[in-house]
Amino acid sequence: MNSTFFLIAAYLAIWAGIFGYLLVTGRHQQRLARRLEMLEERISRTEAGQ
Amino acid sequence: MRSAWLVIRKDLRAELRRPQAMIAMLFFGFLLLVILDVAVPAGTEITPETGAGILWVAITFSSVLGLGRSFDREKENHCLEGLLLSPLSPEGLFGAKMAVNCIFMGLAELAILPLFFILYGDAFLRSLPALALVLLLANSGFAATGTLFAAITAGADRNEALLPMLFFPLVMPLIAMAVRATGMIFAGAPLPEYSSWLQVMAAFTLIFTGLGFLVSRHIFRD
Amino acid sequence: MIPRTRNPEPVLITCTALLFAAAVYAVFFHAPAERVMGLVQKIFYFHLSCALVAFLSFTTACISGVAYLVSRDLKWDVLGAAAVEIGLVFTTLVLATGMLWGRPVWNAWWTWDPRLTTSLILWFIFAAYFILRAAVEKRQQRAAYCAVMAIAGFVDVPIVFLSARLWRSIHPVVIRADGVNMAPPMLTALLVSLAAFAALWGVLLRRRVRILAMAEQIRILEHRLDREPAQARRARY
Amino acid sequence: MAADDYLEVSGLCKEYEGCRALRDLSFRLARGDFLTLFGPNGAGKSTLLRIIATLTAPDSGRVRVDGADLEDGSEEFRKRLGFISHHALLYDQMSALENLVFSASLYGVADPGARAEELLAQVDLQLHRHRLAGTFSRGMRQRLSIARALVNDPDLLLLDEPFTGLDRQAALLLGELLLVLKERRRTIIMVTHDLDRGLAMASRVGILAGGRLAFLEPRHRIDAAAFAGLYLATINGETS
Repeated sequence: MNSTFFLIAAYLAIWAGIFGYLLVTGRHQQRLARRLEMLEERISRTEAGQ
Repeated sequence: MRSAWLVIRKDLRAELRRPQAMIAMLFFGFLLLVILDVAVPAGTEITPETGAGILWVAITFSSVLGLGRSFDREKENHCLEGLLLSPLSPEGLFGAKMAVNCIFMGLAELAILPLFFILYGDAFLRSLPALALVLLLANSGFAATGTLFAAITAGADRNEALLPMLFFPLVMPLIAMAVRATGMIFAGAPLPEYSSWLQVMAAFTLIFTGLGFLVSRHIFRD
Repeated sequence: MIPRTRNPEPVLITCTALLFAAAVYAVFFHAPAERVMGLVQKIFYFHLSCALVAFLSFTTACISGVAYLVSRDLKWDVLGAAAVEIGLVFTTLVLATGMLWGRPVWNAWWTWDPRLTTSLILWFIFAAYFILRAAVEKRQQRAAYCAVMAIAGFVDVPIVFLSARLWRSIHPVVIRADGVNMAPPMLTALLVSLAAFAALWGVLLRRRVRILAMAEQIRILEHRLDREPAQARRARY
Repeated sequence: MAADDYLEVSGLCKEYEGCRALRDLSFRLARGDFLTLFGPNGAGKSTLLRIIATLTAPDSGRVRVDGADLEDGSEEFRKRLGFISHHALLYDQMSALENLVFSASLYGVADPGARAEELLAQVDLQLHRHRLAGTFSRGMRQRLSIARALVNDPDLLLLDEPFTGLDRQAALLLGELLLVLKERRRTIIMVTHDLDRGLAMASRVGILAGGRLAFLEPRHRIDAAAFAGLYLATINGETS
């Protein structure tokens, strides 16, 4: 029945949407966390250097 | 209230002297009416629904141009701060600008309607009084939402296309209801038949006028 | 400081995953296929769940908009932005699944069904929210404008739905799938998937808020770094 | 709050994009005080004036004028407020007279027409009363914006670096008008870099640096000659 094709397509769409969003936000979070640590470390170095 | 009336008078006099908003609205309204004629199969008498659709597309797009200009004069030399410094309350300023927009849209429609009847057949002429009611409701709804988001766009950096992007999705229901009601009016339906549409339009106008007054204090003060 | 210890998140994620597994089981194995439409009706469970998440998000955005205007505390702005983003993602899913479901049942990709039309217009409104967010620099002004947009968007929903329903009343009323009364197993499948998506929403919102807060923290640190060397130099001379 | 306090600012804080423009700023002014505030750019001077003028909302802290808190509604206060800033606040498409009549009626002045004429005379612009403000030269615009700011004969006048960029005639005129207001015991806060002009008219002198009021003394306790050195020292001390 071709309607199962649409069922599968719909579920794929939902999984793709959810996991895609989780993946993107996860990677984004790691990138920001690394950048935050690097910045804090530079701040503490300049404050110590003063 | 009195100072709000002063702002209205000031805007009308300045517009009379240099009609920036009115020219844009009329020119664009006429242009659209002519261009939309393409959507009508040549030589056939248009149905009421199509006629209503064409009329409202022309009115909506010309209104957006007028709404976009509502704070232009205040942005020259930061005159908006001059108004905020005066005893005029932000709510009063919002009300004044909304009234000015209503007047401008009304005037533009006064000019667009005759051209519409010329181009698309004056069979719809007999429905003028009922049409006036729909126009009034739609104008106030557009003015409430449009003034609110024109104030926001005035605050954001120069971006011509920002207002239509914010304005159209929100007024979509108002346009749909106006087109539906006008279609029925053109088809000669009596008032009770399309009164539910008018009620929804009235609800929209009340809600967004209220919202505009409530948040104006936050929008004008940074 | 941003609590970067991630202990609560894995627990939340595993619990959401479990709920999802239960939901998939309930939908595919527990609930019977619907007589009229057959298997394709199973899209409905997750379609409605996505709609629930979108609705939860836009309600949160509206509430945090009002809270920001009252308290002027930027944390509400961060919450609002996170909520709107999630709402937009799930509204897209609602539209996608709606069309995929409509195609076999009504052999048309798009029917002006009041709920779908409402989702579509909502999608435009909250896409415009992000366009507005990108157009304003000053944080406090941007927060106030976005708060107003979120409130206006949310307030518009009942009117959009009402007008879409009125708009349709001319067309012959098509039998609507969910109007069919739900067999008990179907209902449990629906409830489980709703719960799973609500849990997912919680996880996504928490994560998005932390990310936006981190980004803000980075901006402040960078700002201080730009000024730091100048003052350090002057003090030495 | 002492009986004769006209303006009381307490605990004002304001943060823009991560940097703190005002840090817990507090001071009091009696009626008729002329406070001059000096300070480097970005010290929060303009922010302070904009908060008092209710144009900007502070993050925290309060401003009380004549015993009334501005947060509970400032319409009465704004009736008695004057603000001269870098912006002319004039409508280019309206004539000088129309601009003044509009402002006068906005402030509820008894006879706007007469008041406008009187102000035009004071700023020596009667000949150009019907010319559009947009066609005015720089000097004439400055004089017209000074007239506009004084249209409601304000009790409290805020000036944000008023003398920068003024031509000779406008500067002389502004000096005279400020003296007149001082004699009428009006309260004035002037923010400026112009050390000698600022010291000449002030009854109290303050230095704002890094969002804090680093120095605030009555004028008679300040030695004008030594003030320049004191000013530089305070600024360097404050912001390191």
